[in-house]
Amino acid sequence: MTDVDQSAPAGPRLKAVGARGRLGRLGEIRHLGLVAALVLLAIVGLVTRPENFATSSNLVSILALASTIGVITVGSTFVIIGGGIDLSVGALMALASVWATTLATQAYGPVVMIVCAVLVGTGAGLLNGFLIAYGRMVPFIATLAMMVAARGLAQRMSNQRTQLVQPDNSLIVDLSTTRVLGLPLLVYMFALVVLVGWLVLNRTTFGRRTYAVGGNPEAARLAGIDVRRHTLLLYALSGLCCGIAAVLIMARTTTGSSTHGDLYELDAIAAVIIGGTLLSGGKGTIIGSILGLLIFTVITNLFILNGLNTADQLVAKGAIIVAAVLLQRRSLKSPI
Amino acid sequence: MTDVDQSAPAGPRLKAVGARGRLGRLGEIRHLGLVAALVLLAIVGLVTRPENFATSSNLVSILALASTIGVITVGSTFVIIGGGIDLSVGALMALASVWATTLATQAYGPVVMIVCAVLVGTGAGLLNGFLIAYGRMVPFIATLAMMVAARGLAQRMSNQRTQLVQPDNSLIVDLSTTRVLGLPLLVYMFALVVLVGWLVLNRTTFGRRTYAVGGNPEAARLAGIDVRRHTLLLYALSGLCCGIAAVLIMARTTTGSSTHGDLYELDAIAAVIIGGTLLSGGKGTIIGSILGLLIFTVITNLFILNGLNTADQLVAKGAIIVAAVLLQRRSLKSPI
Amino acid sequence: ACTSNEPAAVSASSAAPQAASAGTDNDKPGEQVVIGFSAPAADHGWIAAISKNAQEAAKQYSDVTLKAVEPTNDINQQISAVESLIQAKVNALVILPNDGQQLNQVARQAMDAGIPVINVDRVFPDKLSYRTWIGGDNYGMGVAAGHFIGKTLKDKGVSNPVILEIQGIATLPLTQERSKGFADALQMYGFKVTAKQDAKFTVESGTQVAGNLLQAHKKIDAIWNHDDDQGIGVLAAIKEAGRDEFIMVGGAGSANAMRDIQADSGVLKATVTYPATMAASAIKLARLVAQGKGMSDLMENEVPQSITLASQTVSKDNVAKYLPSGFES
Amino acid sequence: MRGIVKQFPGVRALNGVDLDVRAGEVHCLLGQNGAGKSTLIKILAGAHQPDEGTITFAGEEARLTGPTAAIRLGISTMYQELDLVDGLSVTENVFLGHEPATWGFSRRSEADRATSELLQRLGHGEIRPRTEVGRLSPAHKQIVSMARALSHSTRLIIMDEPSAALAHDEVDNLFRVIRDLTSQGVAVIYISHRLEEIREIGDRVTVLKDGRTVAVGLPAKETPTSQIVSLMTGRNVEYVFPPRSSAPPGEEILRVENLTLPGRFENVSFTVRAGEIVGLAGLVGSGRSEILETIYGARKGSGRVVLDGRAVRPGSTTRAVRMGMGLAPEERKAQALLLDHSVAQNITLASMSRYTRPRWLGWLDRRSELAEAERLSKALDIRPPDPLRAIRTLSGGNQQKAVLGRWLAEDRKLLLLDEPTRGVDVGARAELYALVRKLADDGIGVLLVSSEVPEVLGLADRVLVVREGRIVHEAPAEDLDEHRVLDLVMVSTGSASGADEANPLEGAFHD
Ligand SMILES: Nc1ncnc2c1ncn2[C@@H]1O[C@H](COP(=O)(O)OP(=O)(O)OP(=O)(O)O)[C@@H](O)[C@H]1O
Ligand SMILES: Nc1ncnc2c1ncn2[C@@H]1O[C@H](COP(=O)(O)OP(=O)(O)OP(=O)(O)O)[C@@H](O)[C@H]1O
Ligand SMILES: [Mg+2]
Ligand SMILES: [Mg+2]
Repeated sequence: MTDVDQSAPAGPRLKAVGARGRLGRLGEIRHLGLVAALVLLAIVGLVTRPENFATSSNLVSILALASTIGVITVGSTFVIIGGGIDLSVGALMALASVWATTLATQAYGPVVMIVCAVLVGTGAGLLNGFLIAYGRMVPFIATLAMMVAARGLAQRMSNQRTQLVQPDNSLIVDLSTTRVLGLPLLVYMFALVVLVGWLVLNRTTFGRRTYAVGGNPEAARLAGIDVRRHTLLLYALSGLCCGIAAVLIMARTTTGSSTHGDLYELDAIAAVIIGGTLLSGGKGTIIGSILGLLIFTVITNLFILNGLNTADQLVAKGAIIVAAVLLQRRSLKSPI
Repeated sequence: MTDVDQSAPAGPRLKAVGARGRLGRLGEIRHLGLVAALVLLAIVGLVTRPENFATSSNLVSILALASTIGVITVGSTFVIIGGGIDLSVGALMALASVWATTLATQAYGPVVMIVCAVLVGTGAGLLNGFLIAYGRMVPFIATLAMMVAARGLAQRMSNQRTQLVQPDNSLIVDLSTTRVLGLPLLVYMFALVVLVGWLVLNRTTFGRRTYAVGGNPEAARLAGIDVRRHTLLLYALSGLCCGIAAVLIMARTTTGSSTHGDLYELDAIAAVIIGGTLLSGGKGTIIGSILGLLIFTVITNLFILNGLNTADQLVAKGAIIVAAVLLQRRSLKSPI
Repeated sequence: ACTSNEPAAVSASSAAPQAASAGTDNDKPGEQVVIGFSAPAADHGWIAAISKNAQEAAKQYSDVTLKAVEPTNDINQQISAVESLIQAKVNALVILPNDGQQLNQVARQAMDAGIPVINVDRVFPDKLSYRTWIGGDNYGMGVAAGHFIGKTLKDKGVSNPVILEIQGIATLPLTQERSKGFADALQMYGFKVTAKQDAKFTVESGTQVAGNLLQAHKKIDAIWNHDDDQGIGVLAAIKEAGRDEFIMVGGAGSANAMRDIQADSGVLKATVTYPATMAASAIKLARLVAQGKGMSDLMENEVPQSITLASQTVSKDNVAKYLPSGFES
Repeated sequence: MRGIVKQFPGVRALNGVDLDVRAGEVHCLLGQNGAGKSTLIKILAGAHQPDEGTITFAGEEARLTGPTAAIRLGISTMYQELDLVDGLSVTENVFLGHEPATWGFSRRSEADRATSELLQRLGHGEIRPRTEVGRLSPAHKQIVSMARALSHSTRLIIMDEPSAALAHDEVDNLFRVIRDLTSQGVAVIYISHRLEEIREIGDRVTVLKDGRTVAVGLPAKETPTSQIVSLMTGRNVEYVFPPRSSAPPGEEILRVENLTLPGRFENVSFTVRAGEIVGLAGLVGSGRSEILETIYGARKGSGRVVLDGRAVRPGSTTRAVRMGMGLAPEERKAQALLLDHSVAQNITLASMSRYTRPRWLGWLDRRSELAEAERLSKALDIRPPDPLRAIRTLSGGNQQKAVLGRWLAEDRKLLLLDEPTRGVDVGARAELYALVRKLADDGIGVLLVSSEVPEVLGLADRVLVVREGRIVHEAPAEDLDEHRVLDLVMVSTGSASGADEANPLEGAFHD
């Protein structure tokens, strides 16, 4: 990426860190712009649809919509910080959902279905990682190939049909319909994945190494980090997230289908990047990615509430993205 | 990108280069793998469909298929070598095709239509470049926003309809139906764009500076290159290519439509990357991109000739991409 | 655009709601109703016509407020969209789902919440999920195309014909039904489909797929293309290749295709309809259901549970009659 | 330049600096690491904008709004951090930004010819103009960088530590070129931490300390070293090597047998004992760095490496680190640093699993990690003393200290140091020497590569001379002097090389 923009803002942020003496702060300050953008969108929501936007059911609806892709975004954040990219996420989710909803799998009950989805995702992720780390393929191409192949496989397995979750296995559907304290279970699952992802990235050696591997792979290698194994694990982790996302989408749609997760890869990457992670790796945060995702989700929600037609929506969406990013830039430049 | 693969093989290759003392060779050697992959695909074609594959009409058909996206690929190669990425290419092509086929534009005749398409593409590209170079937006996000907005605008302009090229302006359609020496005119246009692109990239200061801007923007700045202006121009160039591609797609489909060029961005980027250009910029060739694109086109052609169904096509495509890349790797590692 | 007028021109396919506009009591303003509407993204002529027809139908009635939500091709988003309509407590819902199975649950939620759902085209598997279904006859469409091609080729005395099929989106159940109907009808003439490919409903991929298919088959007898929108691209590829030894049948019934058929200048000899007017009918049905009215042409007190529109074969002979109801692609 | 002030967030890098340079002189800029030398010359090169102060060039006030403005005035610069584009050829790098061109088309053969001439003038005709720069060694890159500075028609050339990557003979070449330039009236600003170079080439000296000028225009030849050093550091530093330990070296800690990396080096065999510092002397490109990297597992060669009695698996740095090795690589920016990360994280990069509890979970105890990093950065006197600062903002020498610190965080058996004092100032250097010696005395084996012969001779116990990938001589450091080493190192680069090359496997180990 053209780095025109990267070096300049490093200064102000650093100062704040030095002054406060906490490295952790770095992240929060960077997110000010994103939070501001979200707040602005919320204001738009409140003004245009006062009676709908701030209702609890609408907020639940936003969170539920965000949860599937949110789980995937957590995995993508790891991969991108680690200097890679994963285009296969949507397709892996589709494949996992189809595999878990074949009649053969469904015969074993909901727990096996969940295990199956997670295993399929992780396995495919491992294959991605293997091709990239040991087969030395460029991540873009390896995961593109996986994306194509996984969709094909999902179509074959499902015979191009949508597979319903059988009534016996409605436990899975309950994830989306059962509510605890007003929130569907799947929102809790999403929150759990975010929390675990944050802890791993910020509090463990694995997370620390992820930054090193993405920031300067040669330095990481010379510091004794097994860069290949780490890369392998990153893609496996992303695959794992796709497996979990497959469970959520099965819960939400009551189906497994080869069409699930279409273009999720773009959405996930966009959320990660708008959240401040560098496409070239070595920098980024989970919180940023989730905020980025929420911005996209709230935009969609606003459109739904306001009933814009598609064409206008798209134009508006483009403009809002630009505005949000410029807003974020601004907040970065200001000395805080 | 994880650079696991970049540094290690440098050693042995160096010697070979040193021995021959020609940098130019390097490029050719790098493409051996791609050419081998193409040859292999051709052999598969000859074996499975001896009566169809090697016919001149099939070759023409492959070239015609490749030409639209090929023109875009040339632009994308510049952008990616320059350290950026352009996700808006497909949408810009759609927008240009729609703008050029509105009844208002069509009233002025085919030449104005062509000029219009080219101007719309270049203008939108300039806007991309402006947001990235001067608004300091990350290219991924800026062009994503443009992609969304341009599609929306195209839908508005066309009122979500497919716009036919009027009979008066059939000159445009002639580009696809008129043949010179057995090849449709649009194939010549494609070849011309590739040739000009190659010359600019390899023989002009603009082209060589593109490598500097992508490879080490700070060094480029210190050498007195106006990195921002250069970045701006790169996206304008990509937009220009989209405008030309719009003319070709109007010729081929006799229509302008907001659905044209769906997912072209992925195809173009994939072709560029498989052709050996680094996603992180600073390295790459036009020839590689075109070879990469031809591989994709021939794969599709083979599938349809052999009547594979979609699901199998996808699985096979994934496998072939992996095989092609591993083959290319192999040829890189061999000392030659 | 040309769909909501001239009821007389339209045959049985949309007779029921059209008849209503002939001046029965049903058109008189009743209680105010809010109708929610959700459909896939309008990136394609037929779907675009669906949205537009729905809007225009709603505009005819002073007692109807149409609340259309963001059309999307992502199932997850469509679920959210419908959820938001349920929250908004609309009086009736008109849903054309991206996939009936995947949207079933949320439609069921609506019904459970007391909101009648009018299911358009792609059917929900669970009958408790909708009050009334109205849609085209995909199988019948395939059958119609199969009969036209089978009969024409039989008349010509062709044996072992090369028959190609260009589908829309392969993963949609409606595509699979169309193909089945087509194959079953050809069977009656002892023919079968030589090769089929899918073209995603877009002009451009129509060109790509047709371009390659024409290379794969040096002599073709007939092509059935499922969708007239992508058909523009298919025809362009045929023209580019300079081929004309075969006949082609379209699908869905765009005005453009019908004009071609009328002119009889190319390979396109017929198209089998799949009326986009169904959306307008669905809005009318939703209004009736919400207001508790029946369909005055029928003896029943209520709107029927399911309405299947017939697919007609439009050829040179009858094209004049259908042209006004064709949608502009 | 008068009263230059430059404020970076958090630091005032320059706080009223004066500098005046006359035509035809070599003006040396001295100062400790982080004194602000690079910042000052970047302002002069137009790469940074000063916050205050004026610049007068050739009698007129100059406004250097960007690099282009400076270049146009006739100021060309060799930056401290290599500023080349790896993907472009040597020629393209040399003429980047001012390519000879007609209608936008580069005149490539003309540029190649000019580049060849420049390289020849720098004594490196063997670098081919069309080679990709990414494939050159650091030393060669430095030469290309120099050729680029010379490619402009200039009145002032700024060289920021040009000799850091160069060995002795290259430095001589460099000086020849500098004299050549000054005789034509070109002024040169020369930055180096090697005081003996200043003496040899410099005319006048300006000393910076903590962003202020503390001495202007001292005569380079006459001012006593001790005065310069105390100006720079504010105290008196003994520029001496620590005494060698009197105790006999301990057990053998490293044994290398017939190590070979085809095309790079062949049949390298030697041993290192605990408590011993072994130096590798040789010319640039003789393969010293690669020997180190191969021992460390960063490159995969053939032959045997035994560490403390256990064979080392080739090609795995992870194993090497786990077995107790540590490597401070040659190119700190490319090979060692995570530029955007804090000093602390850079220091603990290789040892972070020490601060985990429980270990299998990899849960970091950040408090103890930070405490350790603080301790080390204090011990190494890394400035500014803030372990949470991004390492990108530290001066080159301080970055180098952090790289060494990485291997001090954990007990090592063997340290491989590749040019450990590159870019480190005099004061810090003495401290580093003492540190390395102390580590050895504590029983660590040290393998040292340095292009500064006095450093190898002064610090090492035993010296191995490497020439064209083979060890040609081995002796205790006391038995060698600088001339002897230079002779050994250079024999083959002269006319004698033909014989050597014809029989590559002959001639190791005798003299
Ligand atoms: N971009 C930057 N942001 C913040 N601080 C900086 C930046 N660049 C340099 N500094 C600080 O400015 C001071 C002067 O640095 P400079 O690189 O000029 O030192 P130097 O004299 O060249 O040292 P060395 O001999 O180690 O190269 C240092 O404290 C450094 O940390
Ligand atoms: N990554 C690389 N790719 C290609 N050639 C290399 C690479 N690294 C080193 N070389 C070449 O290998 C030879 C040995 O280099 P090496 O760096 O080991 O020598 P050295 O004695 O350590 O010299 P220096 O003082 O430059 O570090 C040189 O000719 C150099 O150009
Ligand atoms: Mg410096
Ligand atoms: Mg070295």
